[in-house]
Amino acid sequence: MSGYWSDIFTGSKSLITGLAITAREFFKPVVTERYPWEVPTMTPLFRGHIELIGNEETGEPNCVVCGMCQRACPSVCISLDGKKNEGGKGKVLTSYVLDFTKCSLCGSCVESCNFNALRFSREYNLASFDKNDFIMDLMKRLEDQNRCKH
Amino acid sequence: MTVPIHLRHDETFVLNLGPQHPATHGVLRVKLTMDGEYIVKAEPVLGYIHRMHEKMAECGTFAQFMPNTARMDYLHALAFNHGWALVVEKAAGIEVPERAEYIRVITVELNRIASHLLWWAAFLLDLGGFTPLLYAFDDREKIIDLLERVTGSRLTYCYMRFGGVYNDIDEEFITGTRDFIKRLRGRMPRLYHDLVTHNIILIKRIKDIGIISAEQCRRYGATGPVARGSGINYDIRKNEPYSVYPEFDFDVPVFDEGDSMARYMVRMHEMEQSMRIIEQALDKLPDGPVMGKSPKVLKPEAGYYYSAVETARGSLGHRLVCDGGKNPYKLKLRSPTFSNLSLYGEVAEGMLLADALAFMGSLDLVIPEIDR
Amino acid sequence: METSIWRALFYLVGIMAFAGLNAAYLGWCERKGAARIQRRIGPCEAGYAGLWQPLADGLKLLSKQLLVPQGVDGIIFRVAPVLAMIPAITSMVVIPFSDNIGARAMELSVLLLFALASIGMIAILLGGWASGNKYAIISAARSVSQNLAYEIPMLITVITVVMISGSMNLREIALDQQGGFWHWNIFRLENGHFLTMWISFIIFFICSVAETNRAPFDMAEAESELVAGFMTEYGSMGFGLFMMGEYLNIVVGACLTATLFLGGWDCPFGLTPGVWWFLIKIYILIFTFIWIRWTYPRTQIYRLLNLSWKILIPFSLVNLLITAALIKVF
Amino acid sequence: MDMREKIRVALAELFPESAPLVHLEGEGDQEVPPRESGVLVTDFTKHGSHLDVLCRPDQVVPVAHIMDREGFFLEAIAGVDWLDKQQFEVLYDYNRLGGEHCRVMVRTRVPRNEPVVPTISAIFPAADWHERETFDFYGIHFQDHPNLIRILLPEDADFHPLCKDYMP
Repeated sequence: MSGYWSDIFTGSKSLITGLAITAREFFKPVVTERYPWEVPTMTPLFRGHIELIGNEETGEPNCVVCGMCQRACPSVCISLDGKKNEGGKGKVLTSYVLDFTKCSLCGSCVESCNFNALRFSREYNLASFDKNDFIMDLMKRLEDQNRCKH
Repeated sequence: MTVPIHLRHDETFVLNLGPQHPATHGVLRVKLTMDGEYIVKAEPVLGYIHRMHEKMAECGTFAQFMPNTARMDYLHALAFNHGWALVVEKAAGIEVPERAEYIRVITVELNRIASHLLWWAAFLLDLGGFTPLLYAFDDREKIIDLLERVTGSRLTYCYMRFGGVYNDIDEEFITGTRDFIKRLRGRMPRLYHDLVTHNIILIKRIKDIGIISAEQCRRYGATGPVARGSGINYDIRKNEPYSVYPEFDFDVPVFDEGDSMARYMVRMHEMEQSMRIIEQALDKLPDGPVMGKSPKVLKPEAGYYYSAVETARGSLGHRLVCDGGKNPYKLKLRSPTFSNLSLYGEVAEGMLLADALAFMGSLDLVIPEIDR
Repeated sequence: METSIWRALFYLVGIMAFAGLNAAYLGWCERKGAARIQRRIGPCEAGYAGLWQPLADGLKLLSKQLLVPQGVDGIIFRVAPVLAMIPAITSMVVIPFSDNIGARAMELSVLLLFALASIGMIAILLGGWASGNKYAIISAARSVSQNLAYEIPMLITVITVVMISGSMNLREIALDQQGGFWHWNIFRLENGHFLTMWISFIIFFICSVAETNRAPFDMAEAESELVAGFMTEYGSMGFGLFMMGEYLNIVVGACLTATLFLGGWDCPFGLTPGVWWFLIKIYILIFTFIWIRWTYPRTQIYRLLNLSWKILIPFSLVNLLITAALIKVF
Repeated sequence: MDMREKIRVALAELFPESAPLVHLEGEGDQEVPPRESGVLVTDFTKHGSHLDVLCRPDQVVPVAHIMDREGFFLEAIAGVDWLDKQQFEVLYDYNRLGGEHCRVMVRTRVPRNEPVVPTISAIFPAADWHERETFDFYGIHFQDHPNLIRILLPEDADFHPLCKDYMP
């Protein structure tokens, strides 16, 4: 019987405490960020899809077609191709296609690159009705970026 | 509440709880044979989000499996990262710099708090309380922001590397973490305990519900908060110390009741212990590199390797079999909730549907980790 | 009493408008209130502060197909949502909003209200049963045992009020409490009724939360256990009617509480009484409903029955005896 | 000592015919000669288990009984497909919940064309699901298992994906 009364008293007390807490929260300011209107700052390490880094002066990709990124990728989403560099030594990149539909943004490719040729982009507004939009030609992207720069 | 009720096995119906059901946190399906609202037999049916991670591990190199680890237990992804890094480091004999070990511990413990916060939120949602969910998410958001700062991702981290971590932490992370701990400690007593833990409705709802005995834990291999809520003082961080855990002073909360309330209390106390670990780690954080020497191509010698870490849900074991090649020959993931869930059928028998769901919530299930 | 057709029309339109507005905008209030408690914003895109949101939701529900799944009991399945809505609106006929606003003042209006409330429960039972869904049937069974358990203490507390006021007419009961808060049944000074009536009020309030199937007693809906309970198979306006019925039940419950215990349209400190006082009281009560819902977790069906049979019913019976004694002594 | 020694002795009794114990330490502690059965003490820091027990399939149940008696719990059951030896291997990981720390790995090998291992689910209910999983992935048949059906793969699957010769 003592449990009966103590249940009623401690129970009512806990219920009233609960109401007091929610009442206090009611009058506090909201914490929601209204996303499309308020954009939070992006961390420096943000991982968008990868993109090629161009040479500071020429704008040509830094890539030497060593294929390390392709081998490091766990999901086989990078396919690249190069041809022999006429005149110079090594190879030049002719195509670099990223299948973003398979990418898990693990960053293995960026880490494996020894020639400062890859980085994460800062794209986050990626939405499309067409799956093919996510098979990205990164060479074209680099050219567009170069054009914007000039 | 244990109601001495005579279950009628002849007049039953089958209730399919899931794979789409609000309380199963994903795609768990439980085939319930019911007599009215009483459960005669409960039989979890798994595999709705099975992705065969073990085959993926065999098909790629050791490093290529790292992103997969985060996709099993998406709530405590860093512990899965850590477990995989540990077993490969063990097999390949890779040394980890001390600073990297400390950073690992800090991030894993932060992630553990985030996982427990989400469990708390989801558990309250199972019990029909929606407001606590938002309070917990408010706090969890702060952790996710902090972790995003160092790891670059918000949920499925790929942060650990064999021989260290991917990125060093900065001053802003350290002050942010200290602020967060202060904030959570300030909010804990009111928004968590006064509002929920001491609430008579919650106490009546989960006390004496789903009692698991210590012997049942042993027979079913239950670990983590489930075992600790049944009076078993077993925490891999203490019993089988790995990384730099022996250097920290923390307690393992153990409750003897074995009911849902005990498991609830274990997790609530664990958050405090994790905060203690983080504080000590931040105080002692040594300088140095965060990445040790690690061969480009890993070829551990042939043999059998096992390593366990304590995730938010229990003991995660990686059983690795190597044949000397650059791919794992065999990887078996001993996921904690797989074993924890296997005792569900035995314990849920004779329970009311609503109690069985409260009990299920208290087990803290993460389905992708069960199904792998 | 005047019985011209204009009066009937006026009240018909008035009650329908009051009911419709409440059904639509209580949903908005609930969402906004919940959002503020959880430190969110709530609806904010549709119009100023999301004020068009209920209309948008209503239009969406209206434009959806009325789906009658295979294997359900067609007629009952269609009738149940309507049955949930009608008694709630009908109840408003006997509610005295103020001294001179009130469609009908019947002698047994308290009894009528309870009779209508039971029909609402039958609607849930029928809806759950006709759905042929196991979750819905469990929910229907729960809701019946819950309503049975809570009507008893509720009626007993109402008897105390009826004994004090000496009438079962809501208007008479309200008139009996005019002249400041010390005349209200809950704080009634004369005969020392304030000693017990506040307990009656609390019991009545808990029971009305349970009667309207609101959290923490939303056993019938219990979205994390029974998906959506009796509403699982309902879509479009069938679901909409159930929701509106639920909100109207809350309004009726608040009106009844205000009339029985809080002096109806009386001003607490002797100013001019009027309909606004009544509205203020019922909206405060409704806000308390919302506040409670977003504070507590759901209870469990046997806890709920325990609460009723072990705590509320004994307390209300003792209260009844004391009240009777007080009336007899003084 | 202790638990490890006690378990080692208890388990060694099951293998009277096996060669005397080879106590290997440090590096290169691979099974040097191909063993038929026996108990091996392994380096915990390197391999993560204290004892490595290789037994015949019919000894799995007695081993499990010893483990149960000594208060161990079953962590996991794993299968390994040794395609070149035409063998399946079943690995049982035992561990203790608290107390003195002792991890035991029990292995048994069965021919690939007739993979039958007795079940230990009657001793450790935890084995129930793990055995079902191993059956699911490798097609290893656990004799007398009460409910040996697929657990993670769909019930109508007709393949065992972790076999080394399976490629989707």
